[in-house]
Amino acid sequence: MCLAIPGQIVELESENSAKLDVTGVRRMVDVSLLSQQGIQVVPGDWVVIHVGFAMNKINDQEAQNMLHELKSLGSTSLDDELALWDVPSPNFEGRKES
Amino acid sequence: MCLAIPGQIVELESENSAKLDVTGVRRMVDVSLLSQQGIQVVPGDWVVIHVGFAMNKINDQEAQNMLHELKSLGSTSLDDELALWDVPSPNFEGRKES
Amino acid sequence: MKEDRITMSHGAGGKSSHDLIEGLIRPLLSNPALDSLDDAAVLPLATFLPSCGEGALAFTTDSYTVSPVIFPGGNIGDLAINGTVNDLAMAGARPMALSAGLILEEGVSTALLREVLTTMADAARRVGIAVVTGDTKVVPRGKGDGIYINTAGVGVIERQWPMGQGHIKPGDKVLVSGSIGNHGIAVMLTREGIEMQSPIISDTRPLYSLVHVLLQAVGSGVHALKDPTRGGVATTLNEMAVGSNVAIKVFEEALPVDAAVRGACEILGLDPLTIANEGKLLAVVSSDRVGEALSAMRQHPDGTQACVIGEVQDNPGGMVFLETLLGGTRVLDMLVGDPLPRIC
Amino acid sequence: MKEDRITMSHGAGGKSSHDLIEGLIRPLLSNPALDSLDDAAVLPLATFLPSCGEGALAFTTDSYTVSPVIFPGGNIGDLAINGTVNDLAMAGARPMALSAGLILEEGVSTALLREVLTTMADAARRVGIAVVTGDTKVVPRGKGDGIYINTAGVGVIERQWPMGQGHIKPGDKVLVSGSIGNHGIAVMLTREGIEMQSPIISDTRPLYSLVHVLLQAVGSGVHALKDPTRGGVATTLNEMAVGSNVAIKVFEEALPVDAAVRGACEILGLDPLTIANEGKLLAVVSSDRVGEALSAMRQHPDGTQACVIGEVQDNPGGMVFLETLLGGTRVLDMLVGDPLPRIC
Amino acid sequence: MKYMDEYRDRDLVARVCDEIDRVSKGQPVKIMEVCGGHTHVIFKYGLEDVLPPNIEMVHGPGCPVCVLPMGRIDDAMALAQTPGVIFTTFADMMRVPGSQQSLIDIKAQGADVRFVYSPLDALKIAQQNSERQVIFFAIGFDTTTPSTAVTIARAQALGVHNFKVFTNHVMLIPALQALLDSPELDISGFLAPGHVSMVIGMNPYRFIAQTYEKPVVVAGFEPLDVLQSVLMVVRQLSQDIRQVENQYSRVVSPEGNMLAQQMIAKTMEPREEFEWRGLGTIPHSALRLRPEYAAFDAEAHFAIPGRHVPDHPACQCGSVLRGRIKPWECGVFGTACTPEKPIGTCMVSAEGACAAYYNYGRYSMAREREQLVHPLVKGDE
Amino acid sequence: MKYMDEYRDRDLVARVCDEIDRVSKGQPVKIMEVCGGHTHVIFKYGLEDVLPPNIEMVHGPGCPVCVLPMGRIDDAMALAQTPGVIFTTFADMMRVPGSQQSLIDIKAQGADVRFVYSPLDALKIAQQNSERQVIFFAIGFDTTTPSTAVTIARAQALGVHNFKVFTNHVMLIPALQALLDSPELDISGFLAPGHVSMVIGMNPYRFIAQTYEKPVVVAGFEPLDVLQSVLMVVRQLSQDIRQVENQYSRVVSPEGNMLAQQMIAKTMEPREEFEWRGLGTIPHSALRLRPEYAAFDAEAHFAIPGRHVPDHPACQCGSVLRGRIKPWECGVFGTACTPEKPIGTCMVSAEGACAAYYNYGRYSMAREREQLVHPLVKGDE
Ligand code: SF4
Ligand code: SF4
Ligand SMILES: [Mg+2]
Ligand SMILES: [Mg+2]
Ligand SMILES: [Mg+2]
Ligand SMILES: [Mg+2]
Ligand SMILES: [Mg+2]
Ligand SMILES: [Mg+2]
Ligand SMILES: [Mg+2]
Ligand SMILES: [Mg+2]
Ligand SMILES: [Mg+2]
Ligand SMILES: [Mg+2]
Repeated sequence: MCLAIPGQIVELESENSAKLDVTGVRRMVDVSLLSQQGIQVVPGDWVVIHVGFAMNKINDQEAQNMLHELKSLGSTSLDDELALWDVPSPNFEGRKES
Repeated sequence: MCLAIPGQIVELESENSAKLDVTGVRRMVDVSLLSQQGIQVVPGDWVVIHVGFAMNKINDQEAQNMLHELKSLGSTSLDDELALWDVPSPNFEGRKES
Repeated sequence: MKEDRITMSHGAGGKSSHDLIEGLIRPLLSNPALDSLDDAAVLPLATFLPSCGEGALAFTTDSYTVSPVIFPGGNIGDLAINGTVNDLAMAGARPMALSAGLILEEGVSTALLREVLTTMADAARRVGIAVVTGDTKVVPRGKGDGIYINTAGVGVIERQWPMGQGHIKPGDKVLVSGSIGNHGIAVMLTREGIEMQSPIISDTRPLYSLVHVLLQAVGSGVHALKDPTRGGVATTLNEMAVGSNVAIKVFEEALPVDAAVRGACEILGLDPLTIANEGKLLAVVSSDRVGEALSAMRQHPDGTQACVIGEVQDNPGGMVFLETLLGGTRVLDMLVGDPLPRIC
Repeated sequence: MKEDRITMSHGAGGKSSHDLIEGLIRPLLSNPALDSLDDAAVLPLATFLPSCGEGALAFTTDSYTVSPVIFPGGNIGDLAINGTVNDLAMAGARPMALSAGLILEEGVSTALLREVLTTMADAARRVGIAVVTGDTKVVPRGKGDGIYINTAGVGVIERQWPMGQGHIKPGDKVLVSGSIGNHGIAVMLTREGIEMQSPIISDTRPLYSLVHVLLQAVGSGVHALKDPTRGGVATTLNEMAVGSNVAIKVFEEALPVDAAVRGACEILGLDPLTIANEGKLLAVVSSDRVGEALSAMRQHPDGTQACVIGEVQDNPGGMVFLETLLGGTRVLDMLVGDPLPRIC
Repeated sequence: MKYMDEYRDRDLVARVCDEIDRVSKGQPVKIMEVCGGHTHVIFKYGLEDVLPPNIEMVHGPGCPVCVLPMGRIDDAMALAQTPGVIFTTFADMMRVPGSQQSLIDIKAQGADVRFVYSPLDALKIAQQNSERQVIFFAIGFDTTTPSTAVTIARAQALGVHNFKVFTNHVMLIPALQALLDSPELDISGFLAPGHVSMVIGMNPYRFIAQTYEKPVVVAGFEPLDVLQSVLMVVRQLSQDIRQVENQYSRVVSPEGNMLAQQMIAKTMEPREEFEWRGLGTIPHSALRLRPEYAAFDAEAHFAIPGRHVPDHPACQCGSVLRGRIKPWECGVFGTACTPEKPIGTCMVSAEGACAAYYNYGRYSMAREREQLVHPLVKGDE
Repeated sequence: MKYMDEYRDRDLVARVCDEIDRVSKGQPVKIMEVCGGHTHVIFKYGLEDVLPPNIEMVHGPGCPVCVLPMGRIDDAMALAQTPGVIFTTFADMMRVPGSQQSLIDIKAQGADVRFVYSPLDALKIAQQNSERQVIFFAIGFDTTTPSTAVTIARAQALGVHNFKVFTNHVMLIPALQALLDSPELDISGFLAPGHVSMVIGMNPYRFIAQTYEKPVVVAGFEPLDVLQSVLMVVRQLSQDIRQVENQYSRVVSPEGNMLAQQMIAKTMEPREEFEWRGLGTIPHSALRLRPEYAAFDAEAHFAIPGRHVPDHPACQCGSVLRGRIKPWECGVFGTACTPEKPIGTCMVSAEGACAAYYNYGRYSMAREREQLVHPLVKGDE
């Protein structure tokens, strides 16, 4: 359920509305579910879009961490693996806790 | 102005409404402008139709009189002609004067 | 083409259609075959394959958008077969194969489509022709009208003399194969806002067989054939008069019009000469061959009422006129606008 | 054909279109040329005129109902020329002449019509083909959508080997001439309720010249050509698999899809394999001639991205399957319904 | 067809024409057929070719389509373009140009304009579309007015409150009066319209014979009706008699259709004045709905622009309508003024004098004025 | 494409699968991907072919299109057929059959049904058609609900009073609870839907690990996301750990989108119960508009039939959804029940387990059960 895909903000039209780009395809999206809780959205940001709404920003650090885990597979000992399981609880940068 | 043509009543649907025939083409027409002043419309009657309304019955006697005049042209003396001018004032049969 | 927008008149086959074609379409797409504006294009077979030698391919198309789809005497299915077969026949071509492009409106019933296709198949069978290629599109509701059909047709021309609306000569006689106005009036009487009952049925029918007997009988005595569809006999004769720069004189007295069609035209203020036919042809025949032409046509079931309705004169070029019932004369123009009922 | 009414799905080129054609249209109008369901009917010229000897006429039709009439990269005018030229080309035929049937909606602007006809004329000129016969109908507002165009085309086939969706053999390779999905996505992104901007333009173009170089290079090594229009590559391959009772295996990795088309498909939940193309062809080529075929196509401006996307196997007959990017395998079915955006 | 074919007999036509010739003795006579229906018949059958050359028919203003001023057409289009409205009209009005465009143009642009054969059909559309306002564009002379009157009364009886009428009915007699009062009138006698007369009867014409001393013959619409009526006018002239005669007695009674007159009087009342295209403003010459029927009056329910559009300065319709010039003597005839783009009223409908010459008369006209054949035939088509 | 292509790497896929194989040691493991989006990815990429054979994916009820009961679809169609209404919907719903027909059928019959990409597009249509009622067919799990909530709040702020919402939003957690409570459940662990989780966060899943003692991994939607999540479940099993892990941490935070949660709470409240197709009635599992937003509530403004349509007796969706049988083991699979004419919920949308097998899986299934190839391939097409 819930087709949602990553896209990059290219332009802010208003506090609630921004132009999003997905490999050259552009559409206005509503960013109020981020901006209205103080999460700044600026051009260059990557967000996840569902039915025309930006639902969350994408945390690139987390993305790299998980990919790194995948890439380390088969090249680490079981102990290393066990350490990897202990995923740090996500702490999104720039997110206002409210 | 005022395209109006002769047609024959073939069927009465109600006091105000009748089926009219013009050489096989049939349509419902409103006969209230006759029936509501006591001029009976019955199947077989010829009427003049304009925009879906029967406007008057056709007086066949008058029709024959005028045609007869035409046919007598050139075959009558001037005196005959003068007599012919004196057209009797129309007295439609079956028409209720009101 | 002065108008900013297309109106119904531009599709009615008369003067506005002519303006649209001459003022916009033909100049943009111009080429000799199209420019002749005959019922079918004539393409020498040798241009396809040198080995073919003499003989030509006839190629034509028409779209059918009749509303209602089913009308007294036929439906859009046989209309689409017969109409295109007839345009081939008017070129003197033997019909060989048809294409069919269906444009269906979302929501049209499968039963209606089946009925139309069945009629189409029957009509094709009657002519001995097959629909060899097809296409189906569906358009959203409100972007179509049930069923539209385009057919294109190819046929082969073996005759060796020129024929067409550019080949009419002064002295020729104009023949019609039967009564006029039946198709257009049959359809119009079913329309919303008119709603008349009548015994009138469409004359839709294939004319190749009639053309065949005519050509057998008279050969090069036939100078032009044309089916007086949209715009009626008046428009078709005007196209011929312009195409050959001759005058055509029509005798009102000679026009075959069924009583009910006349009656409907009187009620609606229409002229049968501007009403569409789908199973009649106009033949322009050399005056010395008229007798043979008439007797050949009258022996054919689709030409029993064939008669002479006019003659070709040399002056004034490009005009059609009518000798009225009473001996007066008037211009007989193309249809102007769409034939709509009048009250005055 | 189970449904009582026609829906948009029946025109989308996928399974429902197939059901409509196989369940209703083809059986009623059945004849050998139509039954082959190839892009164009093939009619031996000798049946027209015995003197023609070998060689055949190709005959095809398509109606164009694209909305909007003008879309990124083209309009209905060049689409109508190119599409029919391409169906002739897919039969290996040299296009000779086109017909055009316009169905105009009352109120459409003359300027739009002029633009479309100008594009149409340019497209015809580019292919060196003429619109030799035409027809124009006007339908009331709300019974059309601006401009619909039907074109039919005739062409001549000189090749001497059988070719078509019934002539594919196990071991053959499937080639595509370039990136897929561009036309359908370019049009879809303009639709109300989607409204996305993108650099994607329709790939509408004539393919005869590309076919010509391919046939020159490989001749009878070409077993089938088909343009993956409505229903996309997936549907077209399924038609081929059924037509020859073979299996076709497609390599997802090999599929050329432009980045923006991929992006749009991800946003809308669509599969580029079911999206329409108007300037691409699928060629099924004998495996020993693939190298020559590819190099010939790649030297042509309309085939620079040509590549092998699949291969023909003998089992299971009538099926297409896909080896996924990750090495998994799945069935690749025809388009079901109309390609509509998904949210889940 | 009964009551039609009898009146299209070629022999009888010849006989009447001979008689007209004999009675008129070659004296020039100008007879105005007031009614466009007569004009139509004269051209359709080529009657000018069979009439003796001394008889000249002058084509009057009797076409309700032609006389409606452009401003009213513009008003109709404003109504038709009101969102949600279904605008119903006789098909005759569809192509008549307003100052910018016609109903057929705005229909093409999306207005819901539908033609009807009868006002009752418009009422039916209103019953079938109860959530929408359905306006009927009521036009016509006294012949047509009763049908609108009956339809309004029926709408009231049935409670069809979404039905509205945009009333443009005009009356023949005030228009004739205005014409007769114009100083340049050059007419010997009149054919009165048979179908108007079947409603209003014959009495309303008496003032023409009595005050203006012109013969009047109420005429039917078949060729022989028209020719016999011409003969009757000519006879009056030759006998120096001035009276109202009834050639169309098979249909017209002296008193007319009294119920029809009552229905008009019940639902409508005269406007103070009304503009006629080509004739100017004429007092008490048109009708509006009575206040009791305001519920059905489009003019009471919708904002109507009511803009006045003056006649074109080049227009010579007034002179054509008064018999002063022939249509082709107007400077713009057949060039700037054609049925497809009329400048003046006489070119608007097929019944207008100029349109009739343009559509039907070019050949006979060409015989009169040979040099005009080619420009006209080729025209600007 | 960033954040997509990285997760479609064939080498990495092979490595994860090897690791799953190594860690799971050939033990049979049944993992339910709750979400139809995961089901779609599994079939689209053929992941069952690359996973070790001991790993069986069970396809859960997480498709809002599939779980909506027929009665609600019938209700939607009744709304869409209300004269004057514009009915807007995600295109996904267009072909979903009600008891008699689908939205696409009634659209073909004349209902004004339009698809939108976003609820904001429906609101725009309402603004552009102020004289008509515009209804938005709101469906979806927790991911989609906030967009409806924001749109309603915006409609109120802008005063778009012709905008109405037919609310069918459902909540994942109560459905999972109901599934976990069913006695025949045969599942070793769960992949939780990443996009629902980006709204609700991770805490709501803790009861599954704690009370039902099943591993839960919040999973993304690329192939490597799914496989990595499977690995994480398998590792928990092999280590005998039960916890809620977050594979999709690039998008999902533990607390979710708090504003989204607030917007839902502000505009909607739980229904006492709601029927789920295939799962039966589940208490507090769906949302309706709060009375404060009644002005925008289609259920408050239109008469809604509310007829209950029972699941088909032959339907075995419950067993499929609980992992008891494979789709093709249902007696009607591929014969009476096809995506074109589904009998049960799992065949309704492309995300349903049975539909996925039917559309994508026939070849791999054929390999498992050779004798079925032909009837299925030829089917009843
Ligand atoms: S030509 Fe035109 S402007 Fe001149 S009198 Fe006739 S209608 Fe009037
Ligand atoms: S085949 Fe149909 S009825 Fe059977 S479990 Fe699947 S969806 Fe349900
Ligand atoms: Mg023709
Ligand atoms: Mg044709
Ligand atoms: Mg034709
Ligand atoms: Mg096609
Ligand atoms: Mg329709
Ligand atoms: Mg093709
Ligand atoms: Mg084709
Ligand atoms: Mg094609
Ligand atoms: Mg044509
Ligand atoms: Mg439109």
